[in-house]
Amino acid sequence: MVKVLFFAHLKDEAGQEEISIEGNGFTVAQVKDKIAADLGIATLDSVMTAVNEEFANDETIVSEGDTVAFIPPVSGG
Amino acid sequence: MVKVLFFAHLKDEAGQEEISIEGNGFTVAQVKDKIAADLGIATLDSVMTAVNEEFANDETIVSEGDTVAFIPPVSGG
Amino acid sequence: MNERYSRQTLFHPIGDRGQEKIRSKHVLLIGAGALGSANAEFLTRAGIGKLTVVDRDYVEESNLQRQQLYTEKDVRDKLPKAEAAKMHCNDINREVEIEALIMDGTAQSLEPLLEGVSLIIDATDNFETRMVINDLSQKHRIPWIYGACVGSVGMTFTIIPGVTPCLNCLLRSIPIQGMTCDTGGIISPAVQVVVAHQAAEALKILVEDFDAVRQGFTTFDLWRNQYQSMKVGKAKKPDCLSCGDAPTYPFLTPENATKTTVLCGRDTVQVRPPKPRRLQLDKLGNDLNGSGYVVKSNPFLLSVEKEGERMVIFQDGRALIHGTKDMSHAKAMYQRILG
Amino acid sequence: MNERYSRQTLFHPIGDRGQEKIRSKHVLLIGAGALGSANAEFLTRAGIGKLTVVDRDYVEESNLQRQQLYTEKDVRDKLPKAEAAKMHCNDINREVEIEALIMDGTAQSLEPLLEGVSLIIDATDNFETRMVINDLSQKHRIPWIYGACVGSVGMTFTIIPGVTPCLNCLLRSIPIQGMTCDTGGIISPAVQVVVAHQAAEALKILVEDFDAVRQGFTTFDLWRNQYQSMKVGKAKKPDCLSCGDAPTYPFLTPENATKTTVLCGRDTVQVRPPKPRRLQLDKLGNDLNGSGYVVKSNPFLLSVEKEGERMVIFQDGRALIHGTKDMSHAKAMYQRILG
Repeated sequence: MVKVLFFAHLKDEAGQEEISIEGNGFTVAQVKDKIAADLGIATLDSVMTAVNEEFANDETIVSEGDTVAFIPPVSGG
Repeated sequence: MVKVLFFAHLKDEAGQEEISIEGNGFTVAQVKDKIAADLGIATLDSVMTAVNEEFANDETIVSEGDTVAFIPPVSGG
Repeated sequence: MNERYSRQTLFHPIGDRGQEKIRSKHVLLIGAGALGSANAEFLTRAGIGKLTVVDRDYVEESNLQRQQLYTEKDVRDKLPKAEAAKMHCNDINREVEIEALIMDGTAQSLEPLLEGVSLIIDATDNFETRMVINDLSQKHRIPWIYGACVGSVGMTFTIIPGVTPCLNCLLRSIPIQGMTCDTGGIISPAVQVVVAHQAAEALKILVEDFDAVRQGFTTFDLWRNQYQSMKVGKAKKPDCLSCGDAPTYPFLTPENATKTTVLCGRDTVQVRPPKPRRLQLDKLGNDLNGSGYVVKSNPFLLSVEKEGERMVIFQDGRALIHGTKDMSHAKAMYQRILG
Repeated sequence: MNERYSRQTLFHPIGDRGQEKIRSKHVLLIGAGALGSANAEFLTRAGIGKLTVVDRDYVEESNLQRQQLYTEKDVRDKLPKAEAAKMHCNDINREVEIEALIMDGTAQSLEPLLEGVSLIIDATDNFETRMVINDLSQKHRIPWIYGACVGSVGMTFTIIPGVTPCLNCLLRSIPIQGMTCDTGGIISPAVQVVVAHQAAEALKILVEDFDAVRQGFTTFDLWRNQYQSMKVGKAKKPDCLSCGDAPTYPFLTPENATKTTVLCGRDTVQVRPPKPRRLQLDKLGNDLNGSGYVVKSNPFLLSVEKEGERMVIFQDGRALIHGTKDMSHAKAMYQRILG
């Protein structure tokens, strides 16, 4: 089981703050594709990803027990 | 093992942000006494305590694997 | 809705309906120091209908480092903070009705102000007044938002009567001898984080989005880079005298208030806590010494002096403030040092 | 040290020595909008030696809801934000030297300002300028503090050249089509939390307490009650073109900047991004429609209109701003909508 957390407006798009997905040994890119398909979220392309509260990129491998957080960057000021 | 976190000026008094203590089945009051004695911290009397990020009081039982945080309340404004 | 609030109504949880609600509400803000001035500015900019600001103090030079709104001119004019806040807020938003009350906030002085108030925001500097606010909140079923800061540390908690635990459930007794801004100092960013949390909670309550209200008790330390949001769901006590099954609102009774008396012919005010305290005079003396006070002590009392003001503090918490007959000023000095 | 800073020097990590350091430093603040005005007020109150504020915009009514310092009078006077900020900061602290520069912050306009600057604070509203700041920071070895907010969301990160990863390591490309304050709205508490984090980091850097500098990339959402501090220790890329082993500072070259051209005789400015984008016009149209714009579209372009200003946006990111010849105003409008 991998825990996935949705930050900011992604929480609304996902309809929930966190979900669990089965499996192990995915890349972050694969997790993004799976979630975009399952939950109908349009854009996880330019979203930042943390795995276990550490900055990750699309090639980072996600293992059993990890927590993946998706954080959309903002530009206002 | 119980993890103990020190917030704010308690971190300086303890000389570190977190320590581990051995044991199981303590009350929070006993943890406070042990730490005050071991680290020479004067006042844990009026400090707030969280066990696993949930508000606790002196009678709360602390078990193996728990995280205890001591948070000194402040009054300024 | 006008252009002024366009970026706030664009935020979906507020929208035009939320903005109308904000416009129709009355907030009571207790304190116009660091937390108070920033909360007043926020509420004014956000378009609150009416804001009542209560403060007993006037603007001093040492306030300018962290207290928004105030200027060097306010210091020169020795303006009362509540009035100075009102004046500056008027320049920012004429649509907001601001009532400035220059007085000490006690159970007796605050209770008559609650008619029509939707929310109380805590911007005080001591736990005694907070416990009064807590009891008034429960008695009159008005939400309040606790906020406090010292050094680089701050904390905040939103109390909704009938839903969340109250401050008396969490603290049970007024903590003895915490750090205050006069002993530990304060940096402005710590103020701002507390205010921001209070402001966000205020918006949620004003637009009646109660599901969004923060459940936890939030604490942070900006210098030590710490943050925790502590769940409090199980902390509500059925036997709590403030919010439990048989409330007595103990902090509304005069016996539980700090007393001040002018000592005849001596230009001195005596300040007496409701119950005898057991101060650690040596620790307090050290703290105050490090804070620029001239400290003299013997085993029974501390004599501390700074900028021409002298206070003698006894171990049981009683104090004599020399060189003044102003009870409210004396109490402010006392609570600034002893929390 | 004078009484003004007494509560700040009482805070031990600052003290009198830290206050002297703050007094001797020069900060460059890029932007005087929501993040900028609050940062300017903070630095002025804290007693910075010199503050340079760069902004291309003037004060409008819709700013008052969240932009500190500014008043209704500034809106009536249509004051440039940098000047208005300077004027109000002067009333707060005459000891601080404030330089107001009314101009568009680009690689070419900002680089000459860096002499003697200890710290750059980001208060811009778009990633293009942030990437310019990021390259300037690396080239001239000056720390900078990223901050951004939209809706109830904010984020901040402190970049120390030679120590932390840079923004280019973390984002690699400028994110396409994020939410902006003009499409998602903004509440003032989100601004305040970002500013407070920037302010605390600024104090650490100014007093040279580098051990205390926050290591993580901090994100929060005040309405959804979320908070995360993400570690970035392993994110530094040796081949990063901004901070790696062979830096080229790509965002300092004119080819990587957004271009503006006045179209002769048409009272129109063309804005062109450095590289063609692939905008999702339908999504953008929906966002802008929800934000009070009148939107017309066909598969190739969007035409959006609000308050007498009309912009035509093509799918490759090119836009025509009608009714103006002011290139800096046109670019500001473009970046406010497209981030």
